[in-house]
Amino acid sequence: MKYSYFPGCTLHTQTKNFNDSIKITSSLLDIELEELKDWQCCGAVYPLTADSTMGLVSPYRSLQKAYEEGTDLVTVCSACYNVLKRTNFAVSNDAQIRKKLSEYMDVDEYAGESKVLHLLEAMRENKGFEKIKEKTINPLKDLRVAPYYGCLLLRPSEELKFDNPENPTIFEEFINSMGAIAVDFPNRIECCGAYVSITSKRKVKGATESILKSAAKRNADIIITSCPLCYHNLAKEQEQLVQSDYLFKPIPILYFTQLLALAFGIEVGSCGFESNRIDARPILKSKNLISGGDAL
Amino acid sequence: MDKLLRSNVSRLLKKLSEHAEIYAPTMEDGVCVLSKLVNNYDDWTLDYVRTTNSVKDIFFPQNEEIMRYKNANNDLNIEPPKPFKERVAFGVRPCDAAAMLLLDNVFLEGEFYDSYYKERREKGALITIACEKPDQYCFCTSFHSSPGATEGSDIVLYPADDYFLVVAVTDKGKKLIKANAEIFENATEKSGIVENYKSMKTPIGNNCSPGELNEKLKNEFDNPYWKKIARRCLGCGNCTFVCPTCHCFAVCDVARGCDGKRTRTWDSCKFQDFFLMAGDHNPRPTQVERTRQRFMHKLNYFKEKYDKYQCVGCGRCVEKCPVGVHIADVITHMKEEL
Amino acid sequence: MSVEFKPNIICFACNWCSYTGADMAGTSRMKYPATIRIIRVPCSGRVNPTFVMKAYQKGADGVLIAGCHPGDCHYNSGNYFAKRRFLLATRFMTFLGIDEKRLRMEWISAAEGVKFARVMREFSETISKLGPNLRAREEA
Amino acid sequence: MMNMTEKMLEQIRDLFEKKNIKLFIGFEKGFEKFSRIPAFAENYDEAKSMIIDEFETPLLAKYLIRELGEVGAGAVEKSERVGILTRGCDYLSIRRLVVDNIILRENLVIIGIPCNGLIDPKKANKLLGEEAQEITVDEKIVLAKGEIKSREINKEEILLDRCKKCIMSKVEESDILLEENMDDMEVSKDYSAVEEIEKLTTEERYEFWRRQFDRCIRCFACRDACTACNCRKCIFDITEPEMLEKTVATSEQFMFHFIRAFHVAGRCTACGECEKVCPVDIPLGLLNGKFKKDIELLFDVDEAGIPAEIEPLGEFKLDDPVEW
Amino acid sequence: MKKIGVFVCWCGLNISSTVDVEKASEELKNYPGVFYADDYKYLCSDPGQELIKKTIVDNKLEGIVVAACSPNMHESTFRAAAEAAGLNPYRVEITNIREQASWVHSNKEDATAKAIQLIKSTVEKVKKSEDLFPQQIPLTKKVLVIGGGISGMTVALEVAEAGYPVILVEKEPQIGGNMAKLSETFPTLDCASCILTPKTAEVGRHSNITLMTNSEVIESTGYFGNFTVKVKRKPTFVDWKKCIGCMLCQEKCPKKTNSDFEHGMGKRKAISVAFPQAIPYRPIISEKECIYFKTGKCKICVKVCPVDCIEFEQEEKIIEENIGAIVVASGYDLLPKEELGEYGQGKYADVIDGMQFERIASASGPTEGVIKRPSDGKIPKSIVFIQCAGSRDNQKGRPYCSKICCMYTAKHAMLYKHQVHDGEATIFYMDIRAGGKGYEEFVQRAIEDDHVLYLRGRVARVYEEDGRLVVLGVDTLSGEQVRIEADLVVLATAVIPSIGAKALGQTLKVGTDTYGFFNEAHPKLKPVESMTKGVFLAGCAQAPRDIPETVSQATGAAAKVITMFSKNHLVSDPQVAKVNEKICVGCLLCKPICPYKAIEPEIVEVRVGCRAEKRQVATINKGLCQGCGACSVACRSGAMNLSGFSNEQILEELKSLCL
Repeated sequence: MKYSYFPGCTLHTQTKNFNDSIKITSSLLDIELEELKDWQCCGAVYPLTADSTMGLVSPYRSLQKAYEEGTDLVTVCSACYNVLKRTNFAVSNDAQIRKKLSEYMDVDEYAGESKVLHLLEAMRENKGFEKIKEKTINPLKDLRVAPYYGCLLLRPSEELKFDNPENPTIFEEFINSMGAIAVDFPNRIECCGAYVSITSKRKVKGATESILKSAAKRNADIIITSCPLCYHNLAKEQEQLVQSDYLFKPIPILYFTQLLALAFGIEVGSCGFESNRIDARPILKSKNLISGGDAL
Repeated sequence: MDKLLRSNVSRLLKKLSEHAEIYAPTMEDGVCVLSKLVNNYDDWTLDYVRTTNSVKDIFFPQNEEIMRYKNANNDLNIEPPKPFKERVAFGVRPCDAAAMLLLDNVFLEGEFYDSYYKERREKGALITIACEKPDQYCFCTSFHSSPGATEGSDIVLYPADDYFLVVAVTDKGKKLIKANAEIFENATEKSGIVENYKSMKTPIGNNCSPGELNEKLKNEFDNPYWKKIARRCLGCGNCTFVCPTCHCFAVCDVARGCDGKRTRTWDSCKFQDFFLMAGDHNPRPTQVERTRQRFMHKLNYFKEKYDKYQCVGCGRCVEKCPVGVHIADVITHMKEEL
Repeated sequence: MSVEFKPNIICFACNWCSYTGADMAGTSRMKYPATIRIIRVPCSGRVNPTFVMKAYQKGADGVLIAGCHPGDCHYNSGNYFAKRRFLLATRFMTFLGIDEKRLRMEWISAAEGVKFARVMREFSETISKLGPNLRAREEA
Repeated sequence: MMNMTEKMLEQIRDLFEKKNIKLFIGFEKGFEKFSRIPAFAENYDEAKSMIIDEFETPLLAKYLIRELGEVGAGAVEKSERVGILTRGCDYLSIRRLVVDNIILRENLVIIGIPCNGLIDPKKANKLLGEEAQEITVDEKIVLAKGEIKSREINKEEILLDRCKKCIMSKVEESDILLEENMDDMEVSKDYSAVEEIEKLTTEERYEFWRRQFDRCIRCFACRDACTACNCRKCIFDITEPEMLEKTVATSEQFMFHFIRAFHVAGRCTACGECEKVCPVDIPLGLLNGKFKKDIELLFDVDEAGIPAEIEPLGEFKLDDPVEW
Repeated sequence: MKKIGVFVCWCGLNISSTVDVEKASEELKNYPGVFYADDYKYLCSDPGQELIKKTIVDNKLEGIVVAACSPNMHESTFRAAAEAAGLNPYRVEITNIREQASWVHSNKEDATAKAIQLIKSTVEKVKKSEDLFPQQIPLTKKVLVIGGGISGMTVALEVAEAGYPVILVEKEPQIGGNMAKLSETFPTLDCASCILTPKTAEVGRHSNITLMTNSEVIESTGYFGNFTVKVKRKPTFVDWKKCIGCMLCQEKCPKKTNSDFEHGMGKRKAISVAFPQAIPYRPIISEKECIYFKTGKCKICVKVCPVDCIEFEQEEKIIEENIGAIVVASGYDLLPKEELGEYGQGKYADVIDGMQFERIASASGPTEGVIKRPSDGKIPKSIVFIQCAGSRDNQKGRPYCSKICCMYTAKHAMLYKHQVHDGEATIFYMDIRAGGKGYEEFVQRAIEDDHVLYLRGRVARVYEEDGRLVVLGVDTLSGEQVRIEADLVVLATAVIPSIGAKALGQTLKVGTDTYGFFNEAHPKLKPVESMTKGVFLAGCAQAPRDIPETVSQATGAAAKVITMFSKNHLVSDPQVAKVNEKICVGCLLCKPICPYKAIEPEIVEVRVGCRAEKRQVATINKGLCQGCGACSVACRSGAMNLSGFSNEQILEELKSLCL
């Protein structure tokens, strides 16, 4: 199944390692990701200002491009997914916004025909989880993985329709299909602080802390996330937390495709573990999921 | 004697249309109908034996407004219908023209005349074309008429290869030719074209001519023959409405809230309720009485009143009756039997 | 249209659901154009397709039949028969050349005052765009 | 075919002798060469003039209304029986009257005869260009001789319209069957004429029908020839309420044809008599054909022409299609 | 031409604000057929009625048109007035120029023009009207009550007391409904079974009441006064006549299973009776659980039964009853907690709903009245109650307030505090709705005497941590986010119509609203009647309500039934179909259309012209016909007509509207 791939700004810079594992694992699940030609920032936040149409110009442009290529759009970051999908929803339901945008960009009217999917959804659509079960060579036996959804993936549910907003199950399926144990921790759908962590760390401190502690309390080995932004907040926060609370044992944060690459038996070098803020390899080694040699 | 080239006919019609409505035979979905030409004047056709609706439509239309009334806050005012326009019927057959004379007897003779019919008749002109090829239904010769007869028409055109030989019968016809003299040319030779039209025979020929049938019919009131043919009759108004000589009509008011109009429409003696009277009494309850009445009127009562049979042998009822109850069958049978 | 064309729309409303729905629209002061005239009938099954044809002939520009939702009919099968009759009648009228947008059938229950007003506005809007219905209409 | 007539006459004679029937309805030669008109015989010698051949005949069922329905209360009680000559299409019309409780089946003696399509002499005349004097038929080829020309025509061309889309060529159930039907008329359902009109735009369709209806002279021949139209007093004859005014204006014509078509919707046996008897040849078959096509499509009735105990508009299914 | 009187009503400002009433009555004065036209401030008032009566008598009018509000409102009033003045009531017609003209149009000129045209069309309709006389139809004086809860029982008892036979159908094996499951009831805290069991006992032994438990209504035909209802009696596999209620079978039965009555809080045997005071006190075998049905072995109950009344091969029976009136009292259920994702979606055992708490607190319940945690049976030190769980929540599709949760939650907290004095009871609420008599005082008592902590705010999430439940909420009064660790969380889930109510509505042809509650005929004026005549509503089947309201509504419904049965026969609406036998050909195309099977063929002697003829015509059973008119459309010749809405009337109305 062919999709046009919208990587989002960090995938080529800070979180480049995610990108490699995304490419490998999705091709194994015969999901063909062909990068959108000249994409640009997704708009980062779905505008809530009064005249919010101008905020939709850049996501509209990417959607319009994907539509011209005739394939649905896959993103790998919750924030991009949220903004693009809500723009698609607004354009297909509000004729005025559609007219304003198409006149401003003087392209012929795009009315939300093409679909916006997160990579996880694309997997689920192409019976990805059965394929994972088949293709898992290195099952992650008794690895306790805590799935972190965040909020932009789930809410507002009438527009995103990603999963049950209060009680999602897609990540649990993903983890079980790799043979790992899904840890059910209540804060998995709390907000990680998103951009607020950049402007005023103090406000957001409590949020990420409660998430990490909640996962730790249920002795999760690894936390996986589906969004570079959540990864950044959770990982960065752990560094401060370790200084201030010496009892706290850091939990490595991985992007879900990294874990998937490991399960598929891809050699560790190209899973990109080395550039994660907290090194996950010691724990993986202790669960002898990676062979001794290439641990360090 | 004048001549009219076939190619000039459309020109003539166009010229006449300046001050008169033109009616001509046109082919509509395979049916030849005498209909009003609105602006395209070569829409007429000549390959027909007879038009389905006769020229009666023009002088005694199926549906005619007699008057209108308005009832505004309790006082009633009545408007006469709009004055009729001049009308010219082109392509009429001699039998239809003859039928108009019969209608004249009914509507114009005697002390009381029908003013609507009278006005239309005066403002109407008939340009008849003699029949080149009568078909198996025609029997005009049985009624002292012929494919080339001139009774009833204003002008008769006798078709000859590429032109018509023009014979003006009435002074209205003469005036009409004089008014459009430039279209007509004068014909030189007077060969036997007209005569052979007049003497042309129809397949049925004369064996439908009633002769003295009306005398005999006087005492045939309860002849079983009526019951025999009436049993076949479906009771539809087909034969009466296509017949050029039938003239029964019904008058009814059509109301629109407080205003309305009085209209006159054709009615047929074959309908179930034609003779229904107040108090639910119907002197002719079954089809036997009605069928007998139809033919007795045409062959007996009309003859006594106007000394003419009320049929011109156009053959429409013979062609159109689905079950073969028509005047030709009646005459031939009655002549044999009596 | 130089003079602003005011359509003349006839609505047959079934007494138990749609007529009460119309009342509900009234009590909640919903607005719809004054081009609609409502005729109360006991059931949508009472509406004879000949009435609809008569309406067009006498000068109506649009006809709307409102009945109960299938299954809710007070006489339990009236609207099913109405549906069958008008499934055929609409197709036949369109076959004769009358614009099918001029006849509409809607299921409106007693509680749906909002829907009643919305349907009336929509229908009046469509008919004004279509203009007067001159087909099968009586000469003055 | 001749022996068929003798067989019929033989049957009629013994029916009359056994006092089984009080009347027999068949066909006899009409005024023109090949026209066959209905014939009524109250005893054997009146029936001598009856014949059976392959030429077009009107449907006889309509007369049963008058012969049985009104006079002898034949709709209600057993009365003296009436014999009738029946082909497949006649049988459908008879079944129409029986289902409509106009006549009782017991009051009928149905004499079934085989049929593989009747010839329409008017079409032969038209193809010949003049009145055919002699028409001989063998199998699929017809030889028509006029005074001047003579032509061989294959039978399909001059078949009667209704025979082209014949619903029932064999008589389903008859009291006496003169001869078994040789081969069935393989005929498929053909609504191409109706689809032709459906393809036009709405304006064109209205123009088409306005032109047809303007020719209509309101003679009611279509109603009087139709067996589905078997009311005691037709709604068009009733003045209070006046569904149809006497004036013959375009809107009234639309009303007339709309009401009549709707009254026979789902009940018409596609016998084509209405089209045949219309003096101005209005394609009435299209109107009834449209209803028949829709009924078969929407209410999945496989052959709407065969009268059912309850007519399609007399019942409903919960999963009827919803268009709105 | 009839002498018709036209009265145009001002209706105060309601009509006159957008319809020029004077202009209308002026214009109608000289409309052909109108003899008298006038307008009046309030026609429905007594002076208004007097004006109409006087005008009829003085001018001997033959028809009346009243242009005012909807016929559903005052048609009967004006027809009664005309009848009093000696004019046949069916000569009076109403033009609706309020709900369908003045209230829905703003442009005065358009509205007036439309009103005038509507009045003219009604005048045309009245011209074609005829005198109609109501029919008298026989009536079966027996009522069917569906639902054996407190509302069903109250109706049954009231009607039975009035001397009419009652059939009480209940889908559970015993009567008592939801009230039997309650512990104490607010606001008096008297124990539910103490006030209920006298009623159930009385119903059990009342001679006029036939009890049909474990049964449901599957079909209902006919019309008000003459319903024919089919009741399916599901098999109980025990012969209740022979059984003496010793309950040995229940004791000895080896198979334990979840008890529906206990809402999952307690167990019961495969053969059992729901609770000790159940009426009828007879056991029932659950086909799904009983070992015999699964494997064919066991049969211990047969061995121990002294009177040998176990019948494994018992079949379901269909019973047909002739009924005069039906009362729907199908009660309510609670929204299953599985539908609330934010409170654990039913995963956590210690998150329970209101009814489950009732069972724990009930003396006859699984814990004999001691409030314990379902998971480990310990006494909870702190309980959090969450109000409006699923109610007043548009996203969940239930914007309505369930009305009783505020009160029963306060009661729960109070019961808990009475048992565990040092326990912590916290209630998260939005607004406390305690509007009944003594309700507010009850809540104040819970706050002041029993120190129940009321926190105004919604709960965002409930999750389990280290064996305890963490409740994340907010206290909007202090603006603080709140985190409470509780041993037990009780959700006051939304009140929804009982399962099967929508299907019952379809069977009885009574409409339900979008949430499944039954539609009443008029929210304010006819709360206990449904839209279908002869079918009444009582209790939570119509909308969530507490016990006092349910009982009063049930008594109202009973009163309606008793008034209906007080007359020996019913007066039927004369607007029914009629056949013109001169025209009818007897083709009976109308017969299959009639939903009430009111059309039958008949042989008549009819005079046509000078002959008498025997013919078959269609005839109408005036009693069965309800006047829907669907048959008149099927009749081709117009012989079948509907008086009141005849072809002539509708055509005249149509023509004048199209001018």
